[in-house]
Formats: sequence, C-alpha cells, structure tokens
Amino acid sequence: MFIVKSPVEQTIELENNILVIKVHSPEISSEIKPGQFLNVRVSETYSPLLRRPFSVCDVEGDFIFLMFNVLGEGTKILAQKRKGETIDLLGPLGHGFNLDDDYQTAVIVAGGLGAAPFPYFVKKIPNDKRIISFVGGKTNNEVITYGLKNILISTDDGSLGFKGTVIDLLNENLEILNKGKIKIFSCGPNAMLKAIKEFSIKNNFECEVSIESAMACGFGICQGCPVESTSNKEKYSLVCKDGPVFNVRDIVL
Amino acid sequence: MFIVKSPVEQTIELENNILVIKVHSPEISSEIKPGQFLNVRVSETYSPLLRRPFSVCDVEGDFIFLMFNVLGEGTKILAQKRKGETIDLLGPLGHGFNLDDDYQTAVIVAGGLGAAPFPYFVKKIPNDKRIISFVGGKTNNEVITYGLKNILISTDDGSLGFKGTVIDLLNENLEILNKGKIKIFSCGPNAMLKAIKEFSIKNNFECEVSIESAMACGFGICQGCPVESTSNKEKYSLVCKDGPVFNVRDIVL
Amino acid sequence: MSKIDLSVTIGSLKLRNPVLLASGTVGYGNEMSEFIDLNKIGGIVTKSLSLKPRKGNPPQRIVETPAGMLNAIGLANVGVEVFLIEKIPFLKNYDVPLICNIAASSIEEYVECTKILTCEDTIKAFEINVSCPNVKEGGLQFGNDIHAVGKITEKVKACTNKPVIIKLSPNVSYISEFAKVVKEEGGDAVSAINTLVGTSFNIFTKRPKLHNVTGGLSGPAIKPVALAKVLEIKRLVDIPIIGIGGIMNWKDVVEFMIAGSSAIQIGTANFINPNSADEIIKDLENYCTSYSIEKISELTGSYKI
Amino acid sequence: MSKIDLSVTIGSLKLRNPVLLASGTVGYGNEMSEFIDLNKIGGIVTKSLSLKPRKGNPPQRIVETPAGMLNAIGLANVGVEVFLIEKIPFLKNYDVPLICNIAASSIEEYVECTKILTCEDTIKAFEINVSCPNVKEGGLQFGNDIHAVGKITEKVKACTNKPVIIKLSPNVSYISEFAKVVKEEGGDAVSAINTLVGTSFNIFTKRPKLHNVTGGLSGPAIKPVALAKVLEIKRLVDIPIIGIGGIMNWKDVVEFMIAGSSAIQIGTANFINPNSADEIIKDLENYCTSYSIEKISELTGSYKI
Ligand SMILES: Cc1cc2nc3c(=O)[nH]c(=O)nc-3n(C[C@H](O)[C@H](O)[C@H](O)COP(=O)(O)OP(=O)(O)OC[C@H]3O[C@@H](n4cnc5c(N)ncnc54)[C@H](O)[C@@H]3O)c2cc1C
Ligand SMILES: Cc1cc2nc3c(=O)[nH]c(=O)nc-3n(C[C@H](O)[C@H](O)[C@H](O)COP(=O)(O)OP(=O)(O)OC[C@H]3O[C@@H](n4cnc5c(N)ncnc54)[C@H](O)[C@@H]3O)c2cc1C
Ligand SMILES: Cc1cc2nc3c(=O)[nH]c(=O)nc-3n(C[C@H](O)[C@H](O)[C@H](O)COP(=O)(O)O)c2cc1C
Ligand SMILES: Cc1cc2nc3c(=O)[nH]c(=O)nc-3n(C[C@H](O)[C@H](O)[C@H](O)COP(=O)(O)O)c2cc1C
Ligand code: FES
Ligand code: FES
Repeated sequence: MFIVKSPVEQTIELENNILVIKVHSPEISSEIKPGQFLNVRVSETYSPLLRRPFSVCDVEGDFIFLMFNVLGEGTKILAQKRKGETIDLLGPLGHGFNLDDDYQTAVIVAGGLGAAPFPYFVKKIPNDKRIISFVGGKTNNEVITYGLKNILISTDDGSLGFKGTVIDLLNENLEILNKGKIKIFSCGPNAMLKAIKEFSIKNNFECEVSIESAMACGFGICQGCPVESTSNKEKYSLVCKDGPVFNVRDIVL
Repeated sequence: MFIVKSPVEQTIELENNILVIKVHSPEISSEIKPGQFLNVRVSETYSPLLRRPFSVCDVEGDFIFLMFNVLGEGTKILAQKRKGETIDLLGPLGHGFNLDDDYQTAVIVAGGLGAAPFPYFVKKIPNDKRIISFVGGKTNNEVITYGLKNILISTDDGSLGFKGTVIDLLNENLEILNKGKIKIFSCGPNAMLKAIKEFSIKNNFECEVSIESAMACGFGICQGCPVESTSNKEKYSLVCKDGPVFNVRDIVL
Repeated sequence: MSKIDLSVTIGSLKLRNPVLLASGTVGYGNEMSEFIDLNKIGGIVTKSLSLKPRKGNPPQRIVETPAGMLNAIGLANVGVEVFLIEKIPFLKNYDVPLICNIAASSIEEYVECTKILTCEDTIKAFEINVSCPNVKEGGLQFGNDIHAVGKITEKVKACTNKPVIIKLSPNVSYISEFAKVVKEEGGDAVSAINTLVGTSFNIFTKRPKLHNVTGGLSGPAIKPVALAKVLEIKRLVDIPIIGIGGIMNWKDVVEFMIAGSSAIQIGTANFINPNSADEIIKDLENYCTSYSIEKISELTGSYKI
Repeated sequence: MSKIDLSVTIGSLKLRNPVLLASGTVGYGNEMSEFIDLNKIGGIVTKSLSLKPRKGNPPQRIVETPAGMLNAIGLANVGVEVFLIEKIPFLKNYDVPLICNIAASSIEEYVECTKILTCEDTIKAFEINVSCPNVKEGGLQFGNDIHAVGKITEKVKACTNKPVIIKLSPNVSYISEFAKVVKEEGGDAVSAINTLVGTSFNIFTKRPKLHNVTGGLSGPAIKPVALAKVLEIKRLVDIPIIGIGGIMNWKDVVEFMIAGSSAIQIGTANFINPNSADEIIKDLENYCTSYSIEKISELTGSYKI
C-alpha cells in the first residue's frame, strides 16, 4: 500500500457527463488488481476533509484510470484537475474480484457507474474465459459501456436496448447463461445488487459483487464501513478491508 | 456596493514573488477610489471561509488590479486563478485617500506590500499636485516600486538605495519636504505607520495612513475590526467602515 | 403552480418566512440594506443591546478557523437609548419584524432594558442573550446557570407583552434542561445555539490570538453540534425553537427545520454573502414547489427516527 | 546542531515524543504499520476495549461535515480477551508505548477490564473512556456525571499500578471540574477532548444520516473548542493533560502544547494521512531546532496571557 502524489495526465470526457481521469502512478499501477480501489485526496485543504474512494477503472503501463461523474464537492474538484496537477492516492485497497476460479463465462452485470471497475477486469481476465456484459440504466444516458465486451443493454424506459431492468434482461437470457459454468461479477446501485443476489441464489450461480459504503480511512482502522455478514452474526465485515468485493452469499444486502 | 463574480483576465508576476491580478469588473472599476478596498471570496468552499480584503491597486477601463503575495491559504488560491475563472468581489469598501485637499506635494510612503494602493493613487491625483515616493523594505527584494513616480528607496540593510529605515530617509530629505505644502500618504507595516505618525506630528505634516486589521465582513456589521480613536474614548472606530484610510492623528497606532 | 406558504409562527409571533438574520451579524440593519432587500426576510435580530453603550473588547476580535470563525466582540453596542433614537428610525422604513436582542450583566439590567424597549412598536419580540461567552462582568455566566436563566425568563416576561425568546448557550451538559426552565417560566421560544467557546494561539508569540483569550465559534464547523442541540430540545421539551449555527444555504435550513426548528437565523453567512438570506428564501420556495410542500412549517420536527 | 529533546512525561509515563495516536483511529496498530513506522511515534492508544466483544452500531456510522466528521461506531471492538490473545502479539514486535483504552457500561466492568489487562507488560498505561457519546447502555452517560467519573477513577486506580488517564467529555459545562475530580481521586492525567455530540439529517428522507441518530464530531472543525477545554483545565487544575482535537500538523501540536498539553493525540488526521504522526514528529524537531527549543516539554502551558 502506498500514499503517493500522482500527476494527472489527462481527463477524458465520455458521453453522459462521465469522466475518466488518467493518472501517472507506477507504484500503484504495478500492484493494483481489478475490483480494488484507491482512496483519493482531491484537495490539500479541509474542504473536503476526507478522501474519496474510487475503483480502479483501468491500467495502462504506468497509468491508472478512474471513472466518475460529478456528484458533490470531491468529484467537482477532481473533474477540474488539469494535466500536471497531482492527486494524492492511497492504495491499492481492499480485495478485488477473484478471476481465477473454476468458471467458463464471466457474466458482468453493471448498473450506471457500476461499470467503473470492469474495463480493467476485462483486460485481466484469463484468456480461456468468455465474457458477456449486461449493462443497465434507467434511461439511455445512464448506460455506460466503456471498456466492456459482448454487451447486452437494458433500460427501464426502453430508450436503449431491452426495456426493463437488467435482471429482466438476465432472465430473458437464462438459456445462454445456463450453457456451461458461469460466474456473475456485479457492481451497481444497492437495489440492483439485492436483485442480483436473489437471482444468483435462485439460479444457483456463483456471484461476486462490489459494494459501496461511507468510508473514512479505507484501510480498516476507523470501523466506519460495516456490512452485515451472513456467517458471523457477532461481527460486521468491513467493506474497505474485507471487500469491497464480496461473495454475494457472504453479506446481507 | 456590489457583490460580483468577476472573471480573471491575467495574473502578472512582478519581481520578488509579488503578483498583480487583473479582473474584469465594470461595476467596481467605475466606482472605486484610491485607498478603497474589496473583500474577495477566493473559493466557493468553506476553506477558507471568510473573504480576504485587498486594496484596489489600479484601474484600467473596466479592469481592476489587485496586488498581493502568497501568504496563506487565501492568497495561495488567488495566485492559482487562471484566465476565465471568476473571483467573487464585494466592494468598493471603506474610505479612500482624500486627494483634493489643500497641498502641493503628495508624499507617498510605502513599506513592502504597502505599495499596493498607490499605482491607482498616482493616476487619480489631480494634475496640479506633485508626487514624491519614498519606498522602504528590509532588503532589496522587499522594495516594490510598481506604478510609482519620483522614487526614493531605502533598505534596512542598504542592499538597495539609502541604508536605513524609510523614516531615516524622510529625515534625510526634510529640506525637500519643507518646500511648499506637503501631505503624506502612507501604507505599510504597523511599526512603520507608528513611526510615520510620530514623524508627521513632530514636523507638523498632514498625513493619511491606510491600516490593516483582521476582518470578517468588511462593511461594518461584525464589529471585528476596531481601532482606538483619539477623539472618542467611548467607542472604537472600525477599520473597514471608518477607514481603512485615516487621518493619522485620529487613531491610536 | 400554487402559492407556497413560507410563513411560520413562533408563539404568537407570525413571520412571513422562517429566515431571520442573527444577532451580531446584521448590525442594526442599515449596512445590510445595501446588499439585501430587508422587506423580503423573515426578521432581523439586533446586535445585543445593553442598558449603557459598550465599547467592546480591544482588538484582535476575530480569528478564522477551519470552516468557522472565533469572535470576541465583547458586545460592543450603542446602548438602548441611542438605539431608540438613532437606529429605530431607519428600521421603521422597512416592513420587517424586528426582534430586539438584549444582553446584560444583572437580572435588573435585563428588566430595565426590556421596560425601556417594550414601548417601541417597531419591536415585535425580544431575544434574551443569556449566553454570550465573551463578557464575564460581575463573574456571572448566566448561560450556564439554570436558576439564573429561569429567573431572567420570569422577570423579563413580567414586564412585556411581547414574545420573549431566550437564546441558549450550547456550552452546557444538557441544553434541554435550560429549555425546560424557559418553558416553565413562561418563555415563548428558545434560540439555539449561540457560539461554542473556543480559542486559538499564535504559536510564535505564544499569545492567544484574541485579546479576550477565548471567543465564540460560529460557522459551518458548528452545524452538526447545533443540529444535535436543536434535536435534543425538540425531543424533550415542547417549545418553539429558532435554530442557529452554521447555516449557509437552503439545505441547511431544511435540515434545521427537520431537526425541530420553527424558524432559523443566519449568522456568519452574512459576512461572506450579505445577500444569503434572500437567496435562501428563493431556494426554499423552489424546494417546496419541487417537493409539493404547501406549508413550509410542516417541516418543523418532521424527522423520522 | 545539538540534539533536541522531544521526550515528555505524563505522570510516571515517559514518552520519547509527545505524539500519540488516538483511540479509535489506529485500530490495534497492524493496519497502520503499513504506512508508518510505529517505533517512531510517542505511543499508541488502542480502540476502546470492553469486557466482551462489541459488534458496534449498524451502518451508517460515518458522515463528513465541514472540516470535520461525525462517527457513531458504537465502540465496535474485539473485547479484552481477544485483544490479549490476538492483538498484543503483533504489538510486542514494536518498541512503542501502548496505552490501553477501556470503555464500559458499569463501574464494575471498568474494574474488571483493568484487572485483566494490567498483568500484560506491554501495556504501559490505561486511558479510561468515560466519554463516548455513541453508546447509552444502561442509560448511563458517565462523561456527564461528575460523581461517576470520580468513582471510576478511584476504583480503576485501586486495581493497577500503571498510570491511569481519564479521557474527558467536552459535552459538559465545566470540563475543569471533571479534571479536578480525577486529580482528587488519584488519576494521573486527563485526555481532552473526546468528540462533540453532533448530528446530521438527510433532507430528502428526513432520517438522521447516522443510524445511531447522533455521533461524535472530530477533525479540524473542533480544534478551537478542544484548545479552549485544554486551557480551561490547565488554568484551574494541576494535572497533566493530553490534548486531542483536530490536530493535523505540527503547528496544531505546538498550539495544543502552549495551551497546556504535555502530549497530544492524532485522531481523524490518521484517516487522511496515516503517516501524519511521523511527519509531524520530524516537523516538530525542525521547529525546535529553528527556534532553539532544547526540550519540547518547555512548551507545555507556555502561553502568555
Ligand atoms: C469502494 C468504493 C468504490 C467506489 N468507486 C467509485 C467509482 O469508481 N466511481 C465513482 O464515481 N464513484 C465511486 N464510488 C463512490 C464515490 O466514492 C462517491 O461518489 C464520491 O465519494 C462522491 O464524492 P463527492 O465529494 O463528489 O460527493 P459527496 O459530496 O460526498 O456526496 C454527493 C452525493 O453523493 C452521495 N454519496 C456520497 N458518497 C457516496 C457513496 N459512496 N455511494 C453513493 N452515494 C454517495 C452523497 O450522499 C451525496 O448525496 C466508490 C465508493 C466506494 C466505497
Ligand atoms: C483594508 C485591507 C487592505 C489590504 N490590502 C492588501 C493588498 O492590497 N495586498 C495584500 O497582499 N494584502 C492586503 N491586505 C492583507 C490581506 O488581506 C492578507 O494578506 C490576506 O488576508 C492573507 O490571506 P491568506 O489567506 O493568504 O493568509 P492567512 O492564512 O489568512 O494568513 C497568513 C498569514 O498572514 C497573516 N495575516 C492574515 N491577515 C493579515 C492582515 N490583514 N495583515 C497582516 N497579516 C495578516 C496571518 O496571521 C498569517 O500569519 C489588506 C488587508 C486589509 C485589512
Ligand atoms: C461576530 C459575531 C458577533 C455576534 N454577536 C452576538 C450578539 O451580540 N448577541 C448574540 O446573541 N449573538 C451574537 N452572535 C452569535 C450569532 O448570533 C449566532 O448565534 C452564532 O454566530 C451561530 O450562528 P452562525 O454559525 O450562523 O454564525 C455573534 C456572532 C458573531 C459571529
Ligand atoms: C472513527 C472514530 C472512532 C473513535 N473511537 C474512539 C474510541 O473507541 N474510544 C475513544 O476514547 N475515542 C474514540 N474516538 C475519539 C478520538 O480518539 C478523538 O478523541 C477525537 O476523534 C478527537 O480527535 P481528532 O479531532 O483528532 O479526531 C474516535 C474517533 C473517531 C473519529
Ligand atoms: S473505511 Fe475505515 S474501516 Fe473501512
Ligand atoms: S470587518 Fe466587520 S465591521 Fe469591520
């Protein structure tokens, strides 16, 4: 784990107000794994005071990429960073996705900005695995397909792709999913993750999800990011340290 | 008085880490007088929370100029403003210098950044008055002569001009000062202003000084900027509203 | 779009909207009127007035702190007489409820000030400052003395028919106990909070930055504390609350109302943007429209716990 | 350049420098050791330990506020037994004074925890948390009850020879009265301050952002309040003080020492820069060199008022 002030190389604007920031950080790029995250200090002032967690979106050589949209003060400042300015990164943090288990097809299920960790995931997945990506959004401008492969799209209002939730779309494609051994990798809004959990259990699919939580430290000392564990009722798991990627069966969503 | 978000046009770097920021602000440029000031909000965040007071340094058409050096958080942010970014100005505030009374020679006495209000002063002084400028600093890199006229320089260490304080330099030049009616206009560190007061009283010179104070509002509602008045012991004067320019005989320095 | 009702009541005091300007951050209105249309705001609370004029503390009176500021003005004010003669005439030009804030160093002085001021029609209510942390005359710190607060409420109520609001100190263990006493003694409302006691040192001179040594902390830094105090009172005492502390925008106002405030006051924000109150009122109206809130007073104490 | 003496003493506890890591912001040291050389810092204060493991509060436990944060962790901890078995071995690898922080919901529980822990050599002192605002088990809020604080001090002192530091609550009218009782009952030092009670609401759901409704405010926002509390104790009670609250850099440390602290603790800053303490120690050494301060302990209470 490192704390490094890394220079911004470029900020790329995708459609729909989504930004991807490219940062030079050899220390982190050489260590980080898909699904891990960084805790980013966007300003040296006390406004905002705390770091902001972002999943690693992609890695290219010594560069790492983070994907975000402008929500509040932190992301606003991040969006204004120009080439040469630095951001202060702490990471790599947490446990990423387990790409190497026994499955043939990785089924990516991403809702909105939940697409963030998958470009790097797609790069790092072993060559012998297939990928199929289900991408959902409320309307077409919430659909993010950056860096994904073999994409099926759903929107609640039908403005792009299949009309319905991404779960509906999965159900529509159950036949494909039932060919060979699959594993679901999902990230997105909590409501979606809940539905994914139900779907996975019902269909007996392996499933890992990346979840979010309010965080202060990001590395296990503040106890600020509890998530109820299914195996141990006496103790919360910590999203930052035990996650952010969990076997969906291990946590209460 | 206005509250206006004004776009930055340019930031000029003088010698010695002194910066001059040029801002497009027709509302303020058309009203402000030499010695008046603006209370500047450098950031929309709460860091820093309060505005920062700056004297108007110069005016050119619709543009105003502020002179400063990087001291703390506020001036650091100000120094990083680029063309097109805005700063939030509140002003014009306070009472400026009285240029129109009965004197023939304006004797400017400026210490360090106390030079800030004088470029505009020099422009606005009636044509029939003469100007002579005494500029002091501890060493040569504290001497700021930007926008001044007929300049005599002193440094404590003699690294530039006369060796001694600016008061010593005034005393050296008493003969010139005693020719015709003069009025001293001074701005600088408090120790210098104290000495100027003594000098003016001793030599029976008219003298106005621009003084500083911690400020919150800048326009008379917080009562945060008191200065002891010589005429009314029951009540403080307010630097922001009754000043920042005072007849040196009216206040206790 | 139907008209939104922004009006609120604090006891018998009816205000056209819940946004007041806090004592000590608006002077007596004249300087502020250059920036804001006083006719639009819910009300003005004057700088604390004492029987005699007060010079206040020597400089330095103000220090900036992270997301906040310390002040130790020391209740510099013109005194009730000069206020009536010199300041009221200006305020008569406006149609804005005037709440007169009184500070004193004895119970008798509170009573006397109230008696003098109560005859003035322009004054619609009194806010009694029992909580200024920056003057310790006579060794009394009323704000921390529950019996004194009760006594002051009782005596002031006895000499005016106008609503009496007691402005409470946050520098106590249980603010709700003070609110309870205020209610018992007939007070009409409480204002919460005044500033938190704080200090700051110049590390090179080793001297306190404030001449008064300690000062009162205000601004966004104290908002979470102020909200907790408002909530504590709301949950335990049935009395109208005017919420104060770190309010910078309409969201903060809504948060204070949810926590239990009937109205709120803007303090430090006036120094940064003297037009804040006007902008906030417009934003509140838009918010009510967007969320189909017909009467803003519905928000008061609407927390779901 | 002569060697600067950064060492300080708190009662009989000698520390190589005044920079400790605060309870609840360093865990049990293992995660922090990835970022900072624990052998360099003045001491570690453990997360509050209770007799039995505690699960802590459900989420949300943390909210950011202007220049601060609210936490309502609810004293999630492994309990004294697991601490001794699983956490102490790691800490034995380091040469850093370990201060064990204890939280309990009865006087008996404080005593029992102390008795169990006092046998462990690695533990150099106890810090008794009587002031956590986020658990209200048994309806007790020791931090606000001066008799309880006295009793706890007395009883804990009776069962250990190690220094006992009482961590005081700032949510009281006069913190110095609590410090006085601690001294009278034989306590060796006080830590000031724990967090300020605060809250925050989601204005759209109208629910408190924290599951526990209220939480503890920490970070730079509270620094002026913490300094005023330290100063109040220093002026009125002769007991060593460990200053805590919003310390982010060496200047803040010097300010706390001038105000009366013998040592200080870094809390929230650890989340933002887990290497802060190390940087601060280096900066303090440079500061002492520049200003010809031979012993940093000279700074304690060196204010000029
Ligand atoms: C492990 C992890 C990985 C993440 N990865 C990404 C990523 O790759 N890209 C990305 O854009 N975001 C990601 N997030 C969320 C991101 O941290 C927040 O969006 C960010 O902190 C917002 O900061 P802000 O200052 O702009 O907004 P704030 O001012 O902090 O908040 C603005 C609004 O967003 C809400 N909000 C704040 N934090 C969160 C959160 N964690 N989840 C949901 N809503 C929140 C607030 O309640 C508020 O309404 C991740 C979060 C975690 C915990
Ligand atoms: C009426 C008036 C006019 C002014 N005009 C100018 C001007 O034209 N150019 C200019 O550069 N400055 C001017 N100043 C001073 C200027 O306001 C401060 O330098 C500025 O606020 C510093 O802000 P900061 O955030 O960078 O520093 P801060 O972080 O606020 O302070 C950094 C350091 O500077 C000290 N400091 C802060 N404010 C002042 C002050 N008012 N006087 C002296 N020291 C201070 C602090 O104690 C601290 O040590 C003026 C002040 C007043 C009251
Ligand atoms: C400079 C200043 C002066 C103040 N003077 C008074 C006063 O005279 N009487 C009073 O009751 N409160 C006074 N206050 C307290 C405010 O009315 C308010 O309670 C406090 O500032 C918290 O609100 P804020 O955080 O919005 O500023 C003063 C506050 C400031 C900042
Ligand atoms: C997330 C968090 C958890 C804390 N847990 C404890 C605790 O278990 N016991 C305790 O005595 N103090 C606890 N504290 C209080 C800190 O030790 C410290 O007193 C407080 O945060 C003020 O210091 P700071 O502003 O530097 O953070 C906690 C603080 C935070 C922010
Ligand atoms: S964010 Fe601090 S423990 Fe997880
Ligand atoms: S700065 Fe507020 S009254 Fe002068």
